[in-house]
Amino acid sequence: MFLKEYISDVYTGVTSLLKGMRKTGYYFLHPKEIITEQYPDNRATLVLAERFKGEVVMPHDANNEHACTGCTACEIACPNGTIKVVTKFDITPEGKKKKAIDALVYHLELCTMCNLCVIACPSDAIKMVPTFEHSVFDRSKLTKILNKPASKIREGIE
Amino acid sequence: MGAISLIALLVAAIAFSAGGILIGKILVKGSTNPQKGQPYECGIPTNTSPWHQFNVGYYLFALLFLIFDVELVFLYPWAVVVKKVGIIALIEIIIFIFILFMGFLYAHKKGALKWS
Amino acid sequence: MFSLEGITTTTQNWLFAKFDPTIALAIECIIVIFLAITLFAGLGLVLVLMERKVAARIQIRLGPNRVGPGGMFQTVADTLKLIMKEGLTPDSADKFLFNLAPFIVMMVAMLLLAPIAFAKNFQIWDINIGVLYISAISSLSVIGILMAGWASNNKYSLLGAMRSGAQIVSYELSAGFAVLTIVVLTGSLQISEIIAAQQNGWWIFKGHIPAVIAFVIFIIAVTAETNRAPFDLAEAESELTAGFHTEYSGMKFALFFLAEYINIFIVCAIGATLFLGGWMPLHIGSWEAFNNIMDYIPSSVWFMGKTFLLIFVIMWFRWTFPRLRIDQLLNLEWKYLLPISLLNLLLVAVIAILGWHF
Amino acid sequence: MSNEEIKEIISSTLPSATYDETGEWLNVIIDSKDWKKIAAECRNGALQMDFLFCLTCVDWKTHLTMVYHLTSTKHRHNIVVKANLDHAMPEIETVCDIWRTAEFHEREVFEMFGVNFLNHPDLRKLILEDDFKGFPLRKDFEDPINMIKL
Amino acid sequence: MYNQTEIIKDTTNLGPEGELIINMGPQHPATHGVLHLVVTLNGETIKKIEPHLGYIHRSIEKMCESLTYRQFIYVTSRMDYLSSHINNLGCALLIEKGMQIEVPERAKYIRVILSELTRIASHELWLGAMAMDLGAFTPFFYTFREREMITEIMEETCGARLTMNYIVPGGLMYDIHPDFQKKVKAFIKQFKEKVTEFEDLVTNNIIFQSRTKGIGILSAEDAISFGCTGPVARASGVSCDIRKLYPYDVYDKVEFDEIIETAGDSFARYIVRVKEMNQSIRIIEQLIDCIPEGEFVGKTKNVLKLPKGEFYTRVETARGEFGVFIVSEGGTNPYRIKFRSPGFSNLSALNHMAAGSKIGDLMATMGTLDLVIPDIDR
Amino acid sequence: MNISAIIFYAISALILGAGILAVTSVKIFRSAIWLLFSLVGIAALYFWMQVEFIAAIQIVVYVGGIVILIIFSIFLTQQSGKDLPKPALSKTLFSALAALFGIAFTFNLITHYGFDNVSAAPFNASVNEIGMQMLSTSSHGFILPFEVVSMLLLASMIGCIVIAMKTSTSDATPLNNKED
Amino acid sequence: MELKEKDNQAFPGIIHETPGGGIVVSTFDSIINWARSNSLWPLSFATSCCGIEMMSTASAKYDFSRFGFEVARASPRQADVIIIAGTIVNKMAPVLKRLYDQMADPKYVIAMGACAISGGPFFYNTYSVVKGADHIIPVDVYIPGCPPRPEALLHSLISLQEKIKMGMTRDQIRGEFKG
Amino acid sequence: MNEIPLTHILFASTALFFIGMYGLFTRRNIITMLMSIELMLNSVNINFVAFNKYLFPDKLDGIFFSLFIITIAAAEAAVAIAIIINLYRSHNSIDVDDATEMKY
Ligand code: SF4
Ligand code: SF4
Ligand code: SF4
Repeated sequence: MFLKEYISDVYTGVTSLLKGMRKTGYYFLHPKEIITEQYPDNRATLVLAERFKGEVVMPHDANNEHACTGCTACEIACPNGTIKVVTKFDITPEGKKKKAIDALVYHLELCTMCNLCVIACPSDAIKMVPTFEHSVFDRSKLTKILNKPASKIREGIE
Repeated sequence: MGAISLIALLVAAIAFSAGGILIGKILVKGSTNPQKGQPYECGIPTNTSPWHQFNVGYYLFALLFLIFDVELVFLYPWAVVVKKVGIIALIEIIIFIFILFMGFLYAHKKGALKWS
Repeated sequence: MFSLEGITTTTQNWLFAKFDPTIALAIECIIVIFLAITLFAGLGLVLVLMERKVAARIQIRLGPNRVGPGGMFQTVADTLKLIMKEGLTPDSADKFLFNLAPFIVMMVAMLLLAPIAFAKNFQIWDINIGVLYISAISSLSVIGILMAGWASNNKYSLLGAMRSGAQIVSYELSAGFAVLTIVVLTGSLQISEIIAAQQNGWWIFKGHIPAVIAFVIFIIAVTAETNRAPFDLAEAESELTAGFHTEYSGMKFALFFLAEYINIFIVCAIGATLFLGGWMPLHIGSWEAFNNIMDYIPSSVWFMGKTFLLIFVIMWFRWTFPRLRIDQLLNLEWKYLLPISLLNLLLVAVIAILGWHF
Repeated sequence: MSNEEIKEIISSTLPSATYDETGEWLNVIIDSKDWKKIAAECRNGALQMDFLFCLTCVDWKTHLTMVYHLTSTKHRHNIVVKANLDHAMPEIETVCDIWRTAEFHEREVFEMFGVNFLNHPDLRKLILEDDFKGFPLRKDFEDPINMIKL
Repeated sequence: MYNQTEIIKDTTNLGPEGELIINMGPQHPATHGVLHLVVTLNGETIKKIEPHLGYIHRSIEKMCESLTYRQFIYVTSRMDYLSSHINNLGCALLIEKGMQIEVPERAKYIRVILSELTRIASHELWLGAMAMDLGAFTPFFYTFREREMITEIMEETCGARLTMNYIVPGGLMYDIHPDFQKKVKAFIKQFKEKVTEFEDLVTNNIIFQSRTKGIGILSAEDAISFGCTGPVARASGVSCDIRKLYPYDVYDKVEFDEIIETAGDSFARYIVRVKEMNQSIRIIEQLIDCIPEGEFVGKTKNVLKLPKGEFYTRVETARGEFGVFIVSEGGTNPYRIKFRSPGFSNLSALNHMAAGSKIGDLMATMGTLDLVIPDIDR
Repeated sequence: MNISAIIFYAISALILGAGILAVTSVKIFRSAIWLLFSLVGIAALYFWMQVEFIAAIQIVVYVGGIVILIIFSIFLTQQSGKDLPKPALSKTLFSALAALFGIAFTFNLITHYGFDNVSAAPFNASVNEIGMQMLSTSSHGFILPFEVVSMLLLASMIGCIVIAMKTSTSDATPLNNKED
Repeated sequence: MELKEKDNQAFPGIIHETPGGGIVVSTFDSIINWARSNSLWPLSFATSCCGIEMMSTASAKYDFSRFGFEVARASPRQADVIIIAGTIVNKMAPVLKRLYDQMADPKYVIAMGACAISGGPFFYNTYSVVKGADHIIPVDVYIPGCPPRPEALLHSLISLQEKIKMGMTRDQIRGEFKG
Repeated sequence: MNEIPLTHILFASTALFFIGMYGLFTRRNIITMLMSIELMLNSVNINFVAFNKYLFPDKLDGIFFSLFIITIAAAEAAVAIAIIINLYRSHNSIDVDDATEMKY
């Protein structure tokens, strides 16, 4: 019967639409469902997963010492040449020449946060930290030297 | 206030739009480059204009619309007086609408209301 | 809470008492111009912000809340920026029509303001063919869109314009029939009389089922006529990148944007006037006390309340439904809305003649 | 079907085909001229190899090798067909009338390796710019401007 | 570097009477990413669609030839970034197969759980994006609410939200986070509550149905002939789930159904994906409580050398069969590497599916194909 | 010379100017737009004459319907960007002369006749009146034409469908080119 | 430039939190800059992975409509800022240039992710990747990361707001300003 | 408004009529000719209304005539355009010079 299915068409269509409107209407009436985190205002309370790979840093302890031996394992491990290890030779008290890093250059703009360098590092001298506010107006600001000026290699790391 | 208000409204519209556009024109000087004037097409250059013959699949609907539009026009005076005239008006309009409904059903049967 | 009742009459009397008619008329014109422009600007700001807030609430977001208290100045900032943005005109476009189109759209929106009763005795021109006038003028708006679409000389624009041409044109019919039902019940086209007829109850209550059906059809039709989702094929984001105003930028684009919202306001105002009694407070038969309490609320508040309710419903549609396809859209009109509203009209006629409505 | 059966079916159509079973699947090494014949046989014959799930090319600096991975959605057996092409002017019959997916894959191989597929409906560049020079996936490809060696 | 003269050549030309040739993409809201379709229109009807690829061709296959076997894994998570974990898994599996590395059970379980989580995340995103193509904006936000939970889990365990590089040959990079299981259970709970929303909002919606039912039909034969895999092929009734046919890791231990629809239209594709999400939940529920203790990475040499020969592995990503084909000369990096990406084959069927329908249908068809362009261009 | 007179001359200027442009413009789309303006001007003239009903009808039917239809048909049949062929100069001259002569002739007729018997009786063309008379079955009623109109519309509708559908079967929208 | 230093001590966006939501009503310019910085409409332009993170920035959790960015325009004529989210390859470069050229002034560019900044993972041994989007169009703000988290994108947007708000002469407003 | 004499309105309508006629003579393109015809019809309408208003204010016949004229014009336009499009589909042109010798 043509008329019957015509009416039933109208009926089913309208009801299905009303169902959808009920859903959205529910959310409109329940502000507690809002899940927005207001980023710049919640900076104080914002906690990131400690594993989040934001950038590579080289931890320095109180008397400005790091654990990097300049073995360039990270440079080799890095898939896209983000790390350049510049080594120098300095004289140990015993008078022996000893290899140490002059600068560990790290191009943040190239890094893909793949963590391979950290894994490769034999002496855990570098690690990933969950920072993300790196926006800059000038690309050259993104090239960093990880070891602090005048920092020395910690004793007892070969 | 009478029909004069329409003119006032027209003036208002023109003043509003023109004012806005002019401020922009005066204060903003845009950079120019050869690309800027070309039509936008998802970033792909185009040298063909849409101004060639273009197949409007739904002109048939426009035809039918015109007919029904005229019918609508005749219904307005009827609607105003139907309460006063009473049952006669009803009969007349039922005839009127019935005849046109025939046409509507015909169109439906011929599939004129289906898409292309 | 102030009420606009009588303001117009007093001012008019005062003016005509003070000056000679021509000057008074001129002054009135200037007042009207001023009011209209402020109304436009105000409505634009409010409606756009409302749209974004409603969308945010439905989409479990916060929405604009950083510019000004609660994001109140967000749209102000947008407007300023749009004014201060460069207005491009493509080289290959038909420059004259391209620049004319926004004006047309604005004029149409503006002209539609004339017969709307914002409050008791607060109406620019109580034209005697009120609703017919409205449906006539609103059928002009499609011209602006077609012009813009063709003059842009851009394929997306042309497609969008064609679509909205077919769409607006068809949905005018069912909108007209829905309006006619009320005309039948009232026996007049004049806005003021239509409102007066709802003194003892709004048509949507008095008119039984047919009035409700007409109301639903009206809402659907005007949603389509104003190119709102789910009928926004004219500027279907995902199909034709921005539809008929793809090539517009800066203030010209802002005018289209504004006109869209003004049209929404106007059609909702019409809907409120025809079906929900305009500024008429909610009166129920013979409950004197209740009616008196209702009368304390100023009429402008009633009008605005009803209008914004309808506007909210239309926004609710937009943020719930997917978009129709052009042929489905035309099907909906010609297969469902048109026959139903035709029969509905006859039904109403019977009711009106037999006087079954209270 | 076991590799043996596959082998004899193929040998019955093409005696010259040689086999190599060191890899995971049966490899059929054929001469590039016979490819069309084998392909039709594999697709429509008893093997029912209706699913060409990988089509690529390898550049051994001396020659190119087309590699077709075929499987059958009916019998669930896979074979790998290989055909060696001349490095100077590689040519092979297209199979995009047998497996329609081959059309795009062959276009890709065409621009990446310069293999010329005979009777291909439209053998144009699919991925690279139209004015791109050279065949990037060949071993001897050099692009001093864009390609920075690590 | 790029002056005006280098603007690429015009791809459109004046068609015959009544035909309009439109470029969709590279920058187009509906072609997620940078697909470029040259669509020949007759009025509103599509006559022909010609995809132009390569706007995100990053020459991954070439650069992998100069990366070591440890390094090249991370690149694959940039191809099909929505199922990056599964891509990594495929490469790792190949290396393990080639070098007979023993992978500890624990690692296998975790890999599978993460893969399924990735699949759900991908389908959630697809659902939102497709609804957006059809003009419904709100579902996008609801799907992302659940997806965010997954990305949080990923972030906590793998250290990245999207392109996690968590798998190393022989196991995992590091052990899972202590409250991994807790979080996953919480996610499953919420997901089961919220998935019904889409019944009301999308699945049963009359507009949505009328826009997807009978649109972009792909028959089973065509699906096979076009090499389609994944949900696209399964919606046409082709059984092609790698997890069933060639089980890897612990997929043979868990029980789940391969969703098969026969209609082959956009709606079937939609249904298949929605049901697949539930199956993934089922798999996770079976595994999450019985992750065995033990090592998370097997014993591997420091420098990996794949023996001479050719290797092929396939895994089931969210889009279908992802194959890795490596030709090794026995060195530390592959001699030739070829990624068989599901999207490439699925796209080749687009013209066949969409020709003759309306522009609006193109959106529905493309949306349900669930294309990821970098996966196609590589 | 008061406001309404000014308005009248402005409106007529709009009508005539737009009309002239409509028949002379070389871009067909533009001439359609000019035609539209001319029609709107005529509607305004009706407004000015206080026959609002006819004015509204004018807009609804002509602007809302016919012009849209004309624009659609332009897109269907024209290269709307292309300029129309210029008519031959001789032809232009001839037509212009003919038109001018006709104008002069009629003007002179009108001015001589003068229409001095203008009756100042109030004129009431409210929709109510129109409706009453349209539906009245009396000798002055228009009920017969009213019903005939419906027949006319029916006929034209069927005519349109028959003519249009005749080719729209062989219409250039093939749904069967799945193979390519 | 000195902005970066300011970044380091004070977080961008906190600085202008004066009552009234950071409206700095000093001169005409600053009003205009306030308006522009607060209604940056992005062009929906995402090429790869970073685009997904851009989507999640739009999603309900980190909802960038709070800043008024949600009006993503599909047409460059109406957009104010391109967020280059993803790799730019040689075939895409002219398209990007075109889109940028077709935008109406003033226009700003954000390079999101390692790829957009410098080619990132695809810097070495690739024949088709543009080594940094700023070879093609001027870039205002760079966000490192692969992909950057949504918060990072928000941070960069706020930095861009800062850049617009502070010291730009009338001429710079008129669109000669290049990042 | 009565100080506008009827003749001025008639002048306007006459001018419009002959403008339409001019268009009808010069244009060779059926659609533009159709436009010209519409103009002429409108000028006639103006006359009807004007006469009715000025000369016989007590009757409404002029109004009704213009009403029916508009109706007929609509029907005529609809059919005409259907024919035009059909014509175009059959012989790829709607130029009268080509259309004249075609037996339709
Ligand atoms: S994280 Fe990866 S890309 Fe970044 S420096 Fe380490 S190894 Fe290189
Ligand atoms: S960081 Fe580690 S790996 Fe890199 S040079 Fe220093 S010690 Fe070696
Ligand atoms: S930066 Fe990383 S995440 Fe972003 S597009 Fe490039 S590879 Fe993808």
